[in-house]
Amino acid sequence: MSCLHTLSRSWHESIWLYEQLAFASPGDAVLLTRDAVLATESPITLASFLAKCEAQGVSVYVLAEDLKLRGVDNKYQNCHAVDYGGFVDLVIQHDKQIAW
Amino acid sequence: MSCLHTLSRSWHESIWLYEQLAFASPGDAVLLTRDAVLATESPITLASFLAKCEAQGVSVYVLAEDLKLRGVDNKYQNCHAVDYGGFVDLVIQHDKQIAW
Amino acid sequence: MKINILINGGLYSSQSAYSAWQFAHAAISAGHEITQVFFHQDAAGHGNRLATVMSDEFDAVEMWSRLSVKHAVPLVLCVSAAERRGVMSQEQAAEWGREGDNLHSSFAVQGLGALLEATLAADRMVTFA
Amino acid sequence: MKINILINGGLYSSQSAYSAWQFAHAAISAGHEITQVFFHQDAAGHGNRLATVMSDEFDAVEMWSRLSVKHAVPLVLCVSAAERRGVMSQEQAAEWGREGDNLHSSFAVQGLGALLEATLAADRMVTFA
Amino acid sequence: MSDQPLLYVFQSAPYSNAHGPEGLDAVLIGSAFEQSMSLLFLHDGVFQLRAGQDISASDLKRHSKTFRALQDLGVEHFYVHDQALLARGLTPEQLMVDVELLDAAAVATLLQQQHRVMTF
Amino acid sequence: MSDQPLLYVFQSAPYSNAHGPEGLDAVLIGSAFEQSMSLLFLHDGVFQLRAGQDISASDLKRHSKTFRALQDLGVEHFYVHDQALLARGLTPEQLMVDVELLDAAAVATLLQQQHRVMTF
Repeated sequence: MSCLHTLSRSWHESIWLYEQLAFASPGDAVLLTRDAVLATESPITLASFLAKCEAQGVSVYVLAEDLKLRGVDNKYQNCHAVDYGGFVDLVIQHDKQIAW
Repeated sequence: MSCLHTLSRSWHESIWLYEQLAFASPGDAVLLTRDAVLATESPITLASFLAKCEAQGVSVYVLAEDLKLRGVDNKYQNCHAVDYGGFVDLVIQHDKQIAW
Repeated sequence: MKINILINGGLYSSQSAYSAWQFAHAAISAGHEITQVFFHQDAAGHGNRLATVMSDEFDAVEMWSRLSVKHAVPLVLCVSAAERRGVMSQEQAAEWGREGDNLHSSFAVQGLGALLEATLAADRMVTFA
Repeated sequence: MKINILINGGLYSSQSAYSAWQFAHAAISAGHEITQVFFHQDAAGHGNRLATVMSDEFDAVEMWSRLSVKHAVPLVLCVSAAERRGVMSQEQAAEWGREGDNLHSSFAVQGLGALLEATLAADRMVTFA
Repeated sequence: MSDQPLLYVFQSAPYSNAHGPEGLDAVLIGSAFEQSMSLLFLHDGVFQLRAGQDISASDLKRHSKTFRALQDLGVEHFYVHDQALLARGLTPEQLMVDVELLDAAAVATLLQQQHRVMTF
Repeated sequence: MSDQPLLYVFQSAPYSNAHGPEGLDAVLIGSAFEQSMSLLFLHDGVFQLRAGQDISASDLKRHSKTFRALQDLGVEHFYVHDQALLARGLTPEQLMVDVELLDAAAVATLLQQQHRVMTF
């Protein structure tokens, strides 16, 4: 029963995004959308989160349209940009989605 | 030109409330309202913030009605509870208010 | 003192207007004058006379209206914020070719200039974000 | 696959419904079926036919309506969320004794049970909070 | 219909917004369907269950007390993230219902077991 | 009328909410009054000024580009909190207007000098 976790809050403002990973299981995926994409501009903010995700077997994606809209450069190779078609695929590939 | 800073976000969720004190000047006041009052239940969360406020000459208040509504006990003696009449007085006593 | 109030939080989904309403009562009790309450952003929804809550819930639209009538407090919706969110007088609806209208009679619709005028004329401004 | 969508974010003030709208188009393009779009909480404002934006802005109400008509996607407002925020059909307004109505004809008004039924019947549910 | 367990997650505090009462609306409707339903409280959502909420002096009617009635309506579990409670200086005795404390790993397992998860 | 300086503070990022465009509405109206006006960008508000925002592929029209026009409309200063920029991995060169960087103490002083401060 794998799960797609969509995050939409800003990592720069919300303390609890970092806690959220503890609620994910191996095989789950995380998709960054809206303000959650802003953090990919900083080479530091997401580094430890992404390393932990990799160690836990959780893949991380970022919505390309939301990056483009905000003019943000994604500096992380292990945070894969997907378009809305990719978002749809992620929804299909996992049994359920949770919008945090 | 003293200033009343009203805070309404939760200290448990918003990283930047702690930064906000750096924008206050001696003689300013801080009023905790809405979700910002929740932190007064924890004897730890606000301790260093309140100590720094005292050192900087910034007084801190909490809106009693918002405590009561949420069933929250204010555990800090140096965080003074005021009712809406006290809120009005704080607005009058300072040249301007900023709603963060 | 003369105080003007700015509210940004939405109808039903935010506590901000409820806090503002309590603040306004306390200020009036203390002998101050509320020269204007301006509803910007999501708060513009407060001028919608169709808004209907259960009888034991806080009826924000009605309670603001009573405060306004009793204490002669002008209630002003930001015109663009209101139109974007579908709160319109008969005149506005006619102008935009929309069918129907829903503006509560206790509320006026004005531009943001009205907020700035009130702000510059008052002794204090209080924002409920 | 059959997908139902839940939206919570408000008209104009949140990106959530815009994201949902883009998602719905992408899902339909990929051959999936959107069995229902449910507008809960502040999202209920999307059924307000009086909402009016500048001609170069995204007209959310109109764009949802077009999606619904073109692809036979049912758009459902939560009845309590809509009434609290002043979005009402003629029948609802009459029932509550309110003057006027503003429900867009592309939207239906139903209880939260309709959301649950759609959720249990679909293969996937996607929430835009 | 096979059992499709539903989980309702409350993650924000009461009063400042309407996630609490409108989430409760959804839970109440859920009780009419024959699915197993559980509630999970994370982050500031634990304050939804804080005992002693006093609306008597206010003009608000909010639904927090409804939580106590939910056990009769088929809600099987009230789960609370233990760290969320601890970080906020709260103990289970200060909550208005009996809850089951879960650590983060148990929350992760719980999420895996659900058919659908609705967040408020 | 004596000069009553006004400060408009942008503290949240663009697109997710309407604080940006509706704050800009307020700034534009302010230019009709003869007060000195300045803008201050704190926290995620610095992203309002990020160059390269590309709405071409979207159906959105948002007002970020309006910031560039404001200097002609009597907005005297674009202040940016230096730490906010740094913490987000941004440099002043990545912003669409020339800005004045302020440290926290300078922000505190700036706030003191204002007649009114509007936050968005």
